Amino acid sequence: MSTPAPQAAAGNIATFNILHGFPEALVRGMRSSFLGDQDYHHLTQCETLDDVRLNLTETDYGDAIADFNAITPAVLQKAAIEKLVTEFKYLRTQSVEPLATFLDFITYEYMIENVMLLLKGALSGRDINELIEQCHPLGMFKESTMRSIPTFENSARGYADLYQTVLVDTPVGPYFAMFLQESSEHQGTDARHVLEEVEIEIIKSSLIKYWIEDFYHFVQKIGGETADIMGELLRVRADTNAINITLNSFGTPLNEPAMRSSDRKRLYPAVGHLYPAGTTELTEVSNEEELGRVLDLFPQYAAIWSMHASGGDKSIDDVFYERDVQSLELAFESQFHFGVFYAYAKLKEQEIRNLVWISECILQQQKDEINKFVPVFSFHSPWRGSKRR
Amino acid sequence: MDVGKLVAVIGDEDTVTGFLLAGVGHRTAEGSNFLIVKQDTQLTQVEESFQKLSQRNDIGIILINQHIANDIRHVLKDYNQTIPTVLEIPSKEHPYDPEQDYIMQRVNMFLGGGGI
Amino acid sequence: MGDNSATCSSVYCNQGWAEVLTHMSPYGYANFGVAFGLGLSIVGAAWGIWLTGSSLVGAAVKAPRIRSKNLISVIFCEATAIYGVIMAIILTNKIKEPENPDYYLEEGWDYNGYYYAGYGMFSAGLSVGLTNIASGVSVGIAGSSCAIADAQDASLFVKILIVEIFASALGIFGIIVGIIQSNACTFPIAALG
Amino acid sequence: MADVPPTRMNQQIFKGKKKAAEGGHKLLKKKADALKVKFRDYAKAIAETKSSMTGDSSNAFFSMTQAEYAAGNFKQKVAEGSMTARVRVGAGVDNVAGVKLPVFTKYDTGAAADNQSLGLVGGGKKIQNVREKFTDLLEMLIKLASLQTSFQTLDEALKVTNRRVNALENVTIPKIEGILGYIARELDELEREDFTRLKLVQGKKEIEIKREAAQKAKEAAKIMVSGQARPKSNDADITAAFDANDDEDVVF
Repeated sequence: MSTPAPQAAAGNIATFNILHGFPEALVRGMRSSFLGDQDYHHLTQCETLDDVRLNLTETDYGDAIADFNAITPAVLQKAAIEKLVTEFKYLRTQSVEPLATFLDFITYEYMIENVMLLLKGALSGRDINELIEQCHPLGMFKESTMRSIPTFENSARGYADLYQTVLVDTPVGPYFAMFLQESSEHQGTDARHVLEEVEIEIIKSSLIKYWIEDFYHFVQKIGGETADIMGELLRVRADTNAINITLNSFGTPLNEPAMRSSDRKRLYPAVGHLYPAGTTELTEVSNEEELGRVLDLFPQYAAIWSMHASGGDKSIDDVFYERDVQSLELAFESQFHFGVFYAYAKLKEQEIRNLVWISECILQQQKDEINKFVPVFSFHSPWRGSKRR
Repeated sequence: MDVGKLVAVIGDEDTVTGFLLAGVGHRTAEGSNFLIVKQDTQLTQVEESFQKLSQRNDIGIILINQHIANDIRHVLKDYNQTIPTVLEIPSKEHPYDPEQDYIMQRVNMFLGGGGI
Repeated sequence: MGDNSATCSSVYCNQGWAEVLTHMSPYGYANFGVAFGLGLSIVGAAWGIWLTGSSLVGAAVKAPRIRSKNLISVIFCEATAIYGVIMAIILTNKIKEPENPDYYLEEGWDYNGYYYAGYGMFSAGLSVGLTNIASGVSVGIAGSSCAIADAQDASLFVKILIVEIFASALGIFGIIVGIIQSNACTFPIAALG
Repeated sequence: MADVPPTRMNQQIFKGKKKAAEGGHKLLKKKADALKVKFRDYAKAIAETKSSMTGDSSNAFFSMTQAEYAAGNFKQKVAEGSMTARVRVGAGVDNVAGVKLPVFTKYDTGAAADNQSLGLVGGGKKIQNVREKFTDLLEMLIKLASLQTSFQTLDEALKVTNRRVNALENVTIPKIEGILGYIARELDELEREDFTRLKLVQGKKEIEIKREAAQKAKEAAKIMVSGQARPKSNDADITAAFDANDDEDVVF
């Protein structure tokens, strides 16, 4: 699949604002809605969820949770996501090409997730309304298409129909096509068998890989500042995926020698700092020690790996989150590019994770753990040192 | 009896997910051995599910969240079979309260009354 | 150019752009100077306002408090246009008709002063126009950043405003040089005595 | 009580019954004590396990929170698709003082885990941690389930045994004792009755004998005086003689 070129130029420093000044300023205005150090401090001091709610009413989340008398972490998460989606949709409606496509690209990630959820739910005969309710609201696509996914028959013909609907009607269709084509070339089986035999999580990882590659090529075609900043974000994302996939495959069938060079290798994105030399090395890795040796060759990941290998307080996921927040915050340091939109969505996601974490800790009385989150735009972040403005 | 009996779970999403990850889940064409009780799940649905699970003879233990057990206490009171055993467990949002557990009431009565 | 010469055989025909430019009247040059000076300044100002304005309204959605304060960025851009207008007025005032307008210029006409005034005013106009375009765009970019920064942190406003003032000063350089340039330009109104 | 004929035979039977009841009572009492000890053990174990369950389960739930933080929302994926139980419980039987107690034991079917590649692009380790924590919790719960079932069964058995002990102690044995007392009393009564009757008969007989002797002497004197009164005396003589003979026959 070739990534289509953007339909218009994003513009440089002097012309960017002509088309995208408004949405960019919007998203930067929204940046002020992030919870600050003070808010986090107050939240972590709460004793009950009611206190949390009270504290949140004074933040940007006030309206979102105003309708709930009592909150649970799940309710809070749902409300926060709804809020993010509303904001994102607003941005989307205010944007023109090529920003519009860029924003769509951000939603594809969630769309892939939703398609997989629907497919899996369909295989186990779940109720479609229930499934749609569980979908991530950012990855919604045409409802009629969503409804038609689980209605296919469990037969060769049904699978062909499904293939048609998923392929043709959704923006993530091309990724599916690529995945199915590659799988059938590889294993010589048809679409039905692929969908039946391959674990859903692996299909998802493959689709995400195509998505990252596609997205990366798209931002490169946009060029300029966007290509630099967004390109870096996606490269890092691709590397993170590759490392995580390798690390998490240990102890699963994916780590068997035969699978390593075929199935696992196919999950590594073909972009990023690790590609191609690093990913080639990763195919051979079979345990943590070997993985550490490979990552030692890449200074930026060696540091992260050493945090994991030392078995300290932080898990590798935490370290990656920290690194992500750091690089996403950097995107806000520069103007006249699209990276901020992606960074905004991702940082908000981190914030929602933080909120859920804090409320869960309060609910479960785990006060010792409550500070183990990664605050966004915090003055206490390690990469800011103790410098204050 | 070579296959052993199943462990059934009636609980909130976290509880059920956890035990499914631990490997108790069993879903066949006839149905599954777990029920996720959400905010909008009807009480009758829980009752029905409990009745069904308690009448299946391939189930040895029914784990049920205490707050859900409280909701269907009337059904549990009438339940007097030994197997499947109904075990009340804490849930994430509702810490365990021994006062409400029938078995614990018995235990406390015995230990308290009889003296240790 | 070659094509033009082939199709036009009259003596009044211009033999390409070079001839157009050399044959153009100093009055024409002077007025073009005014046009370029004003027009380019306004383009610069408009561009700047566009850059600033879009960011300003965008950022004001979430931070309404910035909207009046940041109008100053728009005013800075507007200043660029005003420089152009001032220059245009100065230049226009310098264009004077001959005392005895006729089809031909009088004997002993001050051709040196005449051409000097024409070219000088044209250049003065261009100086002002081009510097003001640059100034306008840079004020616009700074103003756009100013609005965004202010929305985020009010204490940044003054700091970025200084940057904006410097960007605006670029236009002033242009107008100063333009005025000096046009100072010596005086259209002769009668033949030299 | 009244339907038991107070005979010596019955007395013997009930004496046997009493002995048996007392023996049974002793045995049951012993059993009840044994059950009680066991029951107390179970109660203690349950109380302990239940209180430690609170800690373990909150650990398990917290590991879930950690995993969700790291891997995003994976919960809904777990409950999808068909699955086969990897963990089942085998039901064994334990025997305490003749009471059969069901015992559950965790039993791995060895089937491959579902959703193994969950959290592949992040958080896989944390999800692994959830698996372990919940497996531990499950093991404990299965133990607890055994305890609880045993507890209930024992409770039931103890109730039955206690009821029996009490029944023997408070109903059966007193009843037998009552019957025995009644029989003894009745027998004594009979004896005393016979004795009095004997005495009475003896006294009457003596009076009769005396009277007869007087009569005979009178008749002999009459016969000697005149022979006319002979038939009359003959009649009286017959009945008197009958009466005496009759009495004698029955009693002696």
